[in-house]
Amino acid sequence: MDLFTIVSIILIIITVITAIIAAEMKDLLSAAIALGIMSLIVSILFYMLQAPDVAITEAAIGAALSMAVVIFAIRSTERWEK
Amino acid sequence: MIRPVLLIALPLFFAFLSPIIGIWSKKGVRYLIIFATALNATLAGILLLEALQKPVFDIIGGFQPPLGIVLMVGPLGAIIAFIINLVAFAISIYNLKVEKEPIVRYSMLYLLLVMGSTGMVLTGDLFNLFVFLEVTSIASYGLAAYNKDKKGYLGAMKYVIIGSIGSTFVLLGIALIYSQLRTLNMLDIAARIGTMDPYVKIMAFTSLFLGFGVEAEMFPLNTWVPDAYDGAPHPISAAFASLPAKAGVFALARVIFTMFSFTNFLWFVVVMGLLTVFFGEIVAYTQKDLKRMLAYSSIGQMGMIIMGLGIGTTLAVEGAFYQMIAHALGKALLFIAAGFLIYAARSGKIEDMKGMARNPLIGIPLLIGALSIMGMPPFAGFYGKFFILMGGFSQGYYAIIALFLAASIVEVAYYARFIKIVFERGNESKVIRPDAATYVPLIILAIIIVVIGVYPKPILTVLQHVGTFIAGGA
Amino acid sequence: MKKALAIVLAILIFIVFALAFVKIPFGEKMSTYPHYYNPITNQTSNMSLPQHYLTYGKNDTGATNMVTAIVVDYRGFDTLGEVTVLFLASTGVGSLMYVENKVKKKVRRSNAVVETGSKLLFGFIILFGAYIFIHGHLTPGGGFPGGAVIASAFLLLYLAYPKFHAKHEKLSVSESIAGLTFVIVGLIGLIIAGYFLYNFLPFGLPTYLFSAGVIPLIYVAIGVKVGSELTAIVDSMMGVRE
Amino acid sequence: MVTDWLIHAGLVALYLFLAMVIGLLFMGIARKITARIQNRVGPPIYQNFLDLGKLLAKKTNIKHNWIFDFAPLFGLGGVLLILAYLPMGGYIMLSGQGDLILLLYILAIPALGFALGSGASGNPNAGVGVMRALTLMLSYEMPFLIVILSLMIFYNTASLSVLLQKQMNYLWGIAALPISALAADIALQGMMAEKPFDIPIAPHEIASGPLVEFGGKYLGLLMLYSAGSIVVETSLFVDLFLGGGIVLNPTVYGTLAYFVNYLVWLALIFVVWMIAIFVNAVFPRFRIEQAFKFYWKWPTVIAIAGLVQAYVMSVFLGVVP
Repeated sequence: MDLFTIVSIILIIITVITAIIAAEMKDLLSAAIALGIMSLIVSILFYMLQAPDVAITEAAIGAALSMAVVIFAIRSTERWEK
Repeated sequence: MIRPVLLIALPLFFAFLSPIIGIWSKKGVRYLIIFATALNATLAGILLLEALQKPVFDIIGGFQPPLGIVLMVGPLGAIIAFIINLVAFAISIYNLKVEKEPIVRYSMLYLLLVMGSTGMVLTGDLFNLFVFLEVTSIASYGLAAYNKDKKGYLGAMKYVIIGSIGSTFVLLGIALIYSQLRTLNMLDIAARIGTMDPYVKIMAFTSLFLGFGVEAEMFPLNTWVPDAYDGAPHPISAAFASLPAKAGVFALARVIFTMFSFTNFLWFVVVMGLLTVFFGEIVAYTQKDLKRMLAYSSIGQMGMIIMGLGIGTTLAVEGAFYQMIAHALGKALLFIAAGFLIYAARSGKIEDMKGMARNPLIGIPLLIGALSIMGMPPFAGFYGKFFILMGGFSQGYYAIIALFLAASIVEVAYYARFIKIVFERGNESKVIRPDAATYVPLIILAIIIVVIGVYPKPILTVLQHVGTFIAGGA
Repeated sequence: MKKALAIVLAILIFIVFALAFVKIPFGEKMSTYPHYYNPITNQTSNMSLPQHYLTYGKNDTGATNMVTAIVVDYRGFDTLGEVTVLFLASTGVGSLMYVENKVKKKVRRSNAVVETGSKLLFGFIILFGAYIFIHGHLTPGGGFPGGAVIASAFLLLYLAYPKFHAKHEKLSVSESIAGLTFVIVGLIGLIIAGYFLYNFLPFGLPTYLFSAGVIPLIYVAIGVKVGSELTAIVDSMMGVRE
Repeated sequence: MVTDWLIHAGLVALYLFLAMVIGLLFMGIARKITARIQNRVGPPIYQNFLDLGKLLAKKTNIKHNWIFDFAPLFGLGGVLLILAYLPMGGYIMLSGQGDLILLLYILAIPALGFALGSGASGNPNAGVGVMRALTLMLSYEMPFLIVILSLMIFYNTASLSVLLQKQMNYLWGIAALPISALAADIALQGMMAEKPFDIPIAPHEIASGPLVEFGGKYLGLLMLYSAGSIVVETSLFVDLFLGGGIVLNPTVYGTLAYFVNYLVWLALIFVVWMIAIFVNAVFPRFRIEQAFKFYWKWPTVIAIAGLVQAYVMSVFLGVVP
């Protein structure tokens, strides 16, 4: 098993864990941040799979912009899920 | 010589232009939209005449088909595009009644809804179809919530959730097909569909079928329909029934006939259609709210179209297409009339609308539209149902025909009840005269319904090409 | 009960699709892909579609970045559609978040480090975004990521200055002009060569900035458009708070 | 060419006129018979013609609005359209593929016209009557539809003229599918709105219901309408189950066959009408919910039994007429 495979398996596991955190967290702000981390790691995965175009887009939109929009939305309602 | 791409490029041009014009004149944008849809309808009419000679292929970007994108317009696609644009023109006149701000954005969303639906019908590329599906559905989400009240948000939210699931399914289907065939052109796919792995083929078909079923209001995926129609502004309810729904069901037809020439899988389509008919008609019978009743009736009618496609004989598919045309015209008319009735009665309940349609300007078109939707002979709606039934009979689907007829009877019953109430004598003082923005589109649609009902020959001439369509042609 | 049912259903759907997706030839040699067929001339080619893109892509489009060649030139019409989708999203958000008279609420100033930092970074981020979309035909990236980067520069301003507001009219004018550019480039192609979105400018030398015909032009338009649309979305979302 | 058209048009006019006359005569006979059963003398048979003449000559002062004016014409037009599609003694004016299904559709038109007009008058009795009529329609259509379907399956056609042809050559529907014929006759009673299903009209409760506001010329038109309906409904049964009264093959015997067939058809519809009238004279009236429940229970079950019979005969036993 080479380094590439090990790193990608670790990244995939982190992706799954952050996704579960994002879904299960009662604190919406933390959930949004978990979502952002997930996007970031997915963009690294894209880069490793030789898709730099997609990686740049995913990083800019997934990790930065959509997280910001979600956080703005949370700010205008309530932080805790009921 | 009209290039089909103009039907997509010109609305886009006007849509991008409208924010700039909107800075000076908000009224100007509304008239611009009317002009754009009228221009589109004219172009679509000319395109129809061209497509009748031979199918029109419009290569985009100068790359031969499987490399680039190609628009593929046969006679059937052309007539559906024509009807979509014609109805869109009529509805754009009624749009003048919408007063709520931001009106410029509303107009843009509406124009792009028209553009997306037209594109779904014209395109000959599977991924391009998905792009136009996205354009159509995202425009619909924005318009469904445009009233910004509780009902609107609820409907739009349901639509967003179910619509996204549908889009995901379509994308999955496309991915499966591309993974096996390495192509996205529909005719290329059709030529090599036999080399696909059978399991992947069925999965791809099911995904695409379910995905487009959302727009086509097919049974398990249509829970958004009543809420979205109910919450949307009145012109948009009319547009929903006529534009995205028809485009979605045409995409279904493309999936079934052009790409997968399945013959042994069609019973599935028939059963789904029948379930849709039953669900729609029976629930519609119990509705007390006018727009919800029309929405459920729309589900029923879409089910009939899907059934016609599923029966799969020339006659039945001809009926399905006739029904698409008649339903687009009739339901748009009824929703516009419903908008007026709700405005006049200040209530959405049918029982509050006693005698509201007693003005002939509203009453006569309303009557024509309702009779056409019920499938009464001298009007357009009759031929569709009749051909579907005859097609089913010739295929030996007896039980299905019986259920279909029973559903039609239920339909006649609740429309008759509605007609009786709106023409009933009572609260004379509240009856008001519609203004031009309401009755002009009503009269346009009513005249078309009567003309193609009394003289169906032109439509039937176009529908002769159903044979080649079923065989996998354009 | 309901949750268990949902999980079972999700697993079922996952299995059904996974069974189909394992049949994707992942990582196989490209030469084993099926050959494409041209339905108009009725000919089967001697190579597969991805192979054609990689072999002839540079000659066909003049772009060195293959992804850009496919996105903007081979399937430019899809991109026009995707740009419209984004336009719709921003218009839809704008119409839903529209409020007649915005009430100004008192907001706390953010701290000095954020303010100075964002002032400093703003220009560089804009520059970087512009770089990404101008070089779209040469290096990875292009209009969409470039536009997103530009929007994130504005996002920084929103974070640093709670009172900051981009003018909606200006945003919509810039996105309109960018969109119109895209459509007009397409229509010019239709007039000159008879194909919508035809690459009518000379290709020039590969790897040079001014090459690949209309691709840089379109990508600049897309970049401006995406940047202003995403900024408009962020701005609309901020508007709710006040 | 032109003369052909003229002859055709003349024949159409003649048949429609005869149908109206027959309908009015039947109504007169029904009045007489009911009176006899109830031990009265009753009006003369030609009384209805006098009534009609009087009504049509009358001036009308009741003005409602355009819907009210339009509705009787709508109803009458619907009846004439159906008559044009129904073979009367083997002569069909209009015909085409699948007119059995077409008939199912256009049978609803007259009822709709009725609903429109009486709703427009604003009389509460009329409103009640119309709602009852629509509910009744919904109830009797169910068994009737299944009956038509059994016929279509058994004779393997959706065309009335082919159905008549096959009945003449093979066996009358009533002999081949007696169960379906029974269901059809029960449905027919509702379709004609005779007792026990005269709920929409119900003279004693709601003052003739939908008719209450009509007078003068309108009532005259409606009288013609009901005369036409009687011929439509009886003739429907005769065409579906009694071979349309065709005893002589027109291709062999020519004009004589048409004449004889017409007379036989007349006799048959008279018989069907008489059955309906006797049932009418004997039974009391149902309430609307009772009628609805009744129709969706008994005739539907009978009709489904007929459907099974037709299906078994044609598919499993291979009986092909």
